[in-house]
Amino acid sequence: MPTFNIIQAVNDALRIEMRRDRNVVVLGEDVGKFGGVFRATQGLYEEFGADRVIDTPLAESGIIGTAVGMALYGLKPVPEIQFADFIFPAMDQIVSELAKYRYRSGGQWTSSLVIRVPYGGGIRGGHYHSQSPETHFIHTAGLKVVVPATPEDAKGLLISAIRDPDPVLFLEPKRVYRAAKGEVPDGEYAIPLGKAKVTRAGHQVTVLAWGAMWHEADQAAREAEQEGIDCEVLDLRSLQPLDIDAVVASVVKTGRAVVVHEAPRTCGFGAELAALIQERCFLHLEAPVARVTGFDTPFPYSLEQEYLPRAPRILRAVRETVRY
Amino acid sequence: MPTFNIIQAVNDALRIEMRRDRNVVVLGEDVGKFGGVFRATQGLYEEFGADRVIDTPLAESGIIGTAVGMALYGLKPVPEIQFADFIFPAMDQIVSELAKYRYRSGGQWTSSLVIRVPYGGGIRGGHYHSQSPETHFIHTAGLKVVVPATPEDAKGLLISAIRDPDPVLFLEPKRVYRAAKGEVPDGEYAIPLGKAKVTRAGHQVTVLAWGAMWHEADQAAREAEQEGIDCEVLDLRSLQPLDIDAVVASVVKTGRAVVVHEAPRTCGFGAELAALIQERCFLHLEAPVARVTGFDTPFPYSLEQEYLPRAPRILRAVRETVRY
Amino acid sequence: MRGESEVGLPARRKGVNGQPAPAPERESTEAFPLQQVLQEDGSVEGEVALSGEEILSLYRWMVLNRQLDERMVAMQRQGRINFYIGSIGEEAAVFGSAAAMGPADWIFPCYREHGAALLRGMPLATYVCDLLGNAGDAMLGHQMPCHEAWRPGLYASISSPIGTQIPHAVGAAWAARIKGDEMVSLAYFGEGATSSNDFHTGLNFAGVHKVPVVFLCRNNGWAISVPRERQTASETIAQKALAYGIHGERVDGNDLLAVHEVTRRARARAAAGEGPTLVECVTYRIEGHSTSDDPRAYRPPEVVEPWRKKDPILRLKVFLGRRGLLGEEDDARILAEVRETIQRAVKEAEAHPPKPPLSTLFQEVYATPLWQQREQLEELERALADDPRVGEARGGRR
Amino acid sequence: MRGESEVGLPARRKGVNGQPAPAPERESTEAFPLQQVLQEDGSVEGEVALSGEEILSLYRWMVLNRQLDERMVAMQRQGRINFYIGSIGEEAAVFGSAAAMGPADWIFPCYREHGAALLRGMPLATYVCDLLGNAGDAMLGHQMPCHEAWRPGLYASISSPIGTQIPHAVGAAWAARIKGDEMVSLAYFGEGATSSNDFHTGLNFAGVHKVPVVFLCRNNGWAISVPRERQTASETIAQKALAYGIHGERVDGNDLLAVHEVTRRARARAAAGEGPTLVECVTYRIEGHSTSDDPRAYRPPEVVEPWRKKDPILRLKVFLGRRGLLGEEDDARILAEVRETIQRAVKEAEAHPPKPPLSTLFQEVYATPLWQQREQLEELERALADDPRVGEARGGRR
Ligand SMILES: Cc1ncc(C[n+]2csc(CCOP(=O)(O)OP(=O)(O)O)c2C)c(N)n1
Ligand SMILES: Cc1ncc(C[n+]2csc(CCOP(=O)(O)OP(=O)(O)O)c2C)c(N)n1
Ligand SMILES: [Mg+2]
Ligand SMILES: [Mg+2]
Repeated sequence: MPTFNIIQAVNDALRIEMRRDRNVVVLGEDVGKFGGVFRATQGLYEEFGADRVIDTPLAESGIIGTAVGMALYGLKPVPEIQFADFIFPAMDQIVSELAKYRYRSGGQWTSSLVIRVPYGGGIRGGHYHSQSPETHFIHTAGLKVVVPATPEDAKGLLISAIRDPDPVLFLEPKRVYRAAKGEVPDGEYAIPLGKAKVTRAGHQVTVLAWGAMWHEADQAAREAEQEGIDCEVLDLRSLQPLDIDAVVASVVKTGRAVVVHEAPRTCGFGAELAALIQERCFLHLEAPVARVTGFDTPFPYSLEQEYLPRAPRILRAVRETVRY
Repeated sequence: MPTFNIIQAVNDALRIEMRRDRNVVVLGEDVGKFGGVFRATQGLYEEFGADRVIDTPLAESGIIGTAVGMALYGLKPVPEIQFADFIFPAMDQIVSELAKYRYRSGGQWTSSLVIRVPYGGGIRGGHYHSQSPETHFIHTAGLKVVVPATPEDAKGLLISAIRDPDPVLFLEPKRVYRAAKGEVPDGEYAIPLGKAKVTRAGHQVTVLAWGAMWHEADQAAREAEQEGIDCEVLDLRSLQPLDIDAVVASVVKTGRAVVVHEAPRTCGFGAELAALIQERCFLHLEAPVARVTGFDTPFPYSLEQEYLPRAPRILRAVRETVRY
Repeated sequence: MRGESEVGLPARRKGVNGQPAPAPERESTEAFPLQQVLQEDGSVEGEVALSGEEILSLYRWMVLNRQLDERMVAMQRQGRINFYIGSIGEEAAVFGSAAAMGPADWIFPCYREHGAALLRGMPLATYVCDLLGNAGDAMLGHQMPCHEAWRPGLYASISSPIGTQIPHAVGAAWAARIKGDEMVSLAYFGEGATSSNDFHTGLNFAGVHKVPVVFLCRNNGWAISVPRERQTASETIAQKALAYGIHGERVDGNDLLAVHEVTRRARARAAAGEGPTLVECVTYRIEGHSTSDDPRAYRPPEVVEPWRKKDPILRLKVFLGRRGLLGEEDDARILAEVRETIQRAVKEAEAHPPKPPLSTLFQEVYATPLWQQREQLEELERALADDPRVGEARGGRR
Repeated sequence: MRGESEVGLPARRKGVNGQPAPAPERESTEAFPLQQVLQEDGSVEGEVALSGEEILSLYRWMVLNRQLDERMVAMQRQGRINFYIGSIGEEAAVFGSAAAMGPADWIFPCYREHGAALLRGMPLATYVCDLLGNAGDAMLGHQMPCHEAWRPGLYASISSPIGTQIPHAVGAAWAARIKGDEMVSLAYFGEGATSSNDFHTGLNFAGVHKVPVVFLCRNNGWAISVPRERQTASETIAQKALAYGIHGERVDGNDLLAVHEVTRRARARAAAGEGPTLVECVTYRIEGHSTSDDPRAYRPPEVVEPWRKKDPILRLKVFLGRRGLLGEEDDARILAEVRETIQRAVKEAEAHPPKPPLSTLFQEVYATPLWQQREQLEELERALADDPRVGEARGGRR
């Protein structure tokens, strides 16, 4: 098995799916000859040509709007939004059109595609190259939202997303695009959407995380172990559908939960997880569900390390939750 | 004191503020001669002229984008988005520009304005004339979100919003635009943003609601009383800033809470309220915080009465929470 | 600002000491004259491509559409449907263009082109079921009236947000070319939609990639209360094509034959790989925007009068009369037949139960419902079982 | 498709039996010729409005801007700043236009017009502090490098999303007119931005309401890796003005004098109530998009060569030499002086503490922090007190 970083894993998944299915096309800004500003589509233009690897004009609304039309006709577009921060010009096409097309036509028409979106902070990008907008899309019925944390998951989840009948937002953790390396199985394999992964078994407290922050949660759990605190860590991988059974099973066992995400706290997905956990595990809870998150401000530039909910802050919350 | 419905109260507030401050201008689709499709700006064009009551071309992004520029120059624009469902084309201008302008310039520039947005279901409008998008804006740091439930609050809160130094989304409950009538004080008065109103005192369970659903919560509380259940009802009025002290004080007293909103449940503001309550009232809670909300689907047409979290469903949740 | 002196191309060639750019208005009237075939008196200029039968059949469709709109507005007044939006006076723009497309071509409608859905075979009763949102509604009661979709007729789904269908039309035609199919898509929208983000990106993407699509703008003079001149300062809508390096055509939208010919030609160019065309159909919204609108609040009735004389159906009737293709009694028979057809369709539609089943609330959100939807359906069923009011409307709140 | 036969206006007047609309390309080259004053050999065609001193002073600014960009790129390579985006080769488009505006006019920049901020009095050291994001940063370390704002110079705040400043420029100028002030705003953007939603709505709103604004497009041929011809099919950017009923001008963007004259005229028209103008400055991005970009991945170095010869600074230097306004030694002195100025500014900027205080994280989100921000600051201060790693970057994750 080769060792890939996340970019290579994404690139491999795209190539495999494009070879398998002539209907899969890639479009976006700079995704063609250049191979994307993060090089995730590198080599695809050379192999599949300008018809299937399309450089578009500078308009996210046009990228998603035309992709919706392509999907209606039967293609499987995989548009790339260069940075999650630039997805907002396409918000109307995503929320009003992509998410509702099947529903509003009573199932006569479907528009299924996968929007690849590098997201998150930690690359010195300031607030327009660092945001984590998952809440907007999880709150929009009709969409699925997937976030891999490792190369192996990035490949297997992207393949599943491309084969899924529903529209999927595929959020790629650019902070660990190159830093996260790992062995990735050759050829095609699909990791089902909606299945969380218990990456560390424990009995004292459940730590829920995804994407780049899963690496921080894992780090915090290792440090907690030194202090004799035994964490169970879940990488949710898919936020919609959410693996509610895995979450409930773990919290029923530990009686405590800490949720971690980069997005601002207020109305972040951590709020939904806390609400679900207290609804379903109320009598098992020995402490409030704690949220370790980005702050309720735009994403900063100079102090981004202070802003990000990294291991030291997660560890604090773990301690407080266990001692509660 | 005259008896007004919410539309008349909004109209009165706009007229008062436009007379008081020459910098206040209104713009949007059909707001001029026509007075707005809901007639909320009726008569303003005649009194203040085409310079201050502006019919714009059909582009929400342009309405908000130009309003941001007007605000930078020192005007106080009060743009109207015809239906909340049509705010998404302006999402980039709201999230990337309006919300971040002060922050990103280190406070050198500010862009403060009030976006008036008729929202919510119950008028047979289907999913493009019924949505409640508050979550998107509460999650966006830099914005305030206000939702009146009565004519008196509509006038007093809109006046405060117009005088506020920060950008405000002012969500108007169109389901009760005309149905909710009440006495409204003459002349100017301001109701501070961020103060909830205890509309019914009780000790067994706290019901949190706002906008059109506050009327349903109030109705449910009356019915509960018949069954001997004593509800405390809070009209939050302002979702950002949230009157956290009022919420905590009430739940600490009752030990139980039911949150009501029209928006889909997942990542709705009810999730944030549930998360905050269990964080701050954990040892006082005798039952999980219940959520009575719209379903995780687009807003329907034919079955909208079934979709809306009206009194009968709220009453069920109240009973279950009290009996838990 | 619009003076002759300002054109001065020679001066301009001399560089910056020359005069400003020529006023676009002067450009456009020359470059985009209003194209007509059927004169307002019913006479014809230039040859006619359509056969007599074809024209007669389209005439019949236009009459049916007109009768349908009037009947549905009446039903709305009676409270039998909640909302209606018609195309009275714009029938030539709709049928002339839809009829000029090929059977494999896709149609991306706005909300005034139900005529095209019917022309493409949507049963009238099915259309009425959509208006009623009842158990027979192909949209499962998910959308408000006049937001029909009809896949068998390659007629896409209508959404309320203005302009959003434009990039979809581009994407579909682009996909067809990628797959090697000959398909040209037709996108309908009003002149108000030309202000939308999606008009801009749709036409720009189509221009760059020479996508085979026909953009058909019904310039009916109004966007609810906003008149055409406050929608854009360009003298014609057609000239907006220049911004995207595509073809532009301006045609009398109340002239069925001209609309058909211009659309046919645009389609042919698209199919031949010559790229998209923006067709401006100059017509008029004689009625209110919809049954929710009262135009008296913003426009004096007089301004509408001249347009009533330009009625596309009357004009076609005179033409058909002159050609001996339609006598008064034929016309009366057509009228009687279409009324009868509509009558039957309404009856058939109203025979369905008034509401779709509860489960439809959660259908077609995803290919298969997620646990949230399954739980919420059970929750709702329990609530409804305990308290029937869960499903009842209440007074004062509608 | 572009053949003579296709123009045939007479045929078109005959109606639909005529030929398609004239190819826009043929329109535009005639209507929008490239305007020049300073020829590439340094000679001049037509008169020059600016005085010798004014031109010399702008030359000095352009040299400073060029030196600054080169120095900052070097500092980025050294890891002293994280990112930089310069305007090498586009100095004439920036300074020629900014200098043509009045002192009360507002500037709405994209990210390559820092030259305009400096011209408007932003201290060079303050600019460098923004690049460093240190304690001296007027933006409080909130934004990444090259996103400066400078209110004293009526220079608005830069955001990364492309095109968003365009409607702001329209709104500000519109507000000024409402308040009765004479203010014309200048909006800068690249040709890639013409594809954005905000370009469309900004120009359309300005056209309808005749807002006094100058839209200045730096058409530098590239949007990162996407060449001009794949951005839009219109032959010129200037002709997009026709879609909005506004004036359009096309000028050699490497010709300081032509850019200045065309902008001055556009500003005068706007101030006179004649509405907005879209000015296309034809220039070229000879470097990479930014320090994060490597153009070799998508464009062969050769294509850049012809443009190096068109260098706006060289051209101006030859002109000034011919007019006897600048000798080699003067030029050498200017070069030495600006380098010295930059040196001093960098030194002054780097003297500030490398990070702004923790409290800046929560400043200027709202006029006064909400309880969430106050709580979160305390939370962070406690965390940092217990564990210094909370504020430290970690290897491998950057
Ligand atoms: C994005 C959006 N904003 C506002 C509306 C409200 N609205 C519905 S129709 C309409 C006018 C459309 O005018 P036009 O495009 O000319 O079409 P017409 O109704 O004249 O056929 C408006 C503003 C909407 N549906 N979508
Ligand atoms: C909405 C949005 N999408 C994508 C980007 C990424 N991006 C940054 S600059 C750029 C190219 C801009 O090209 P142009 O407008 O021609 O300006 P230039 O850099 O050539 O001066 C792109 C695509 C962005 N900043 N904003
Ligand atoms: Mg119209
Ligand atoms: Mg460029």
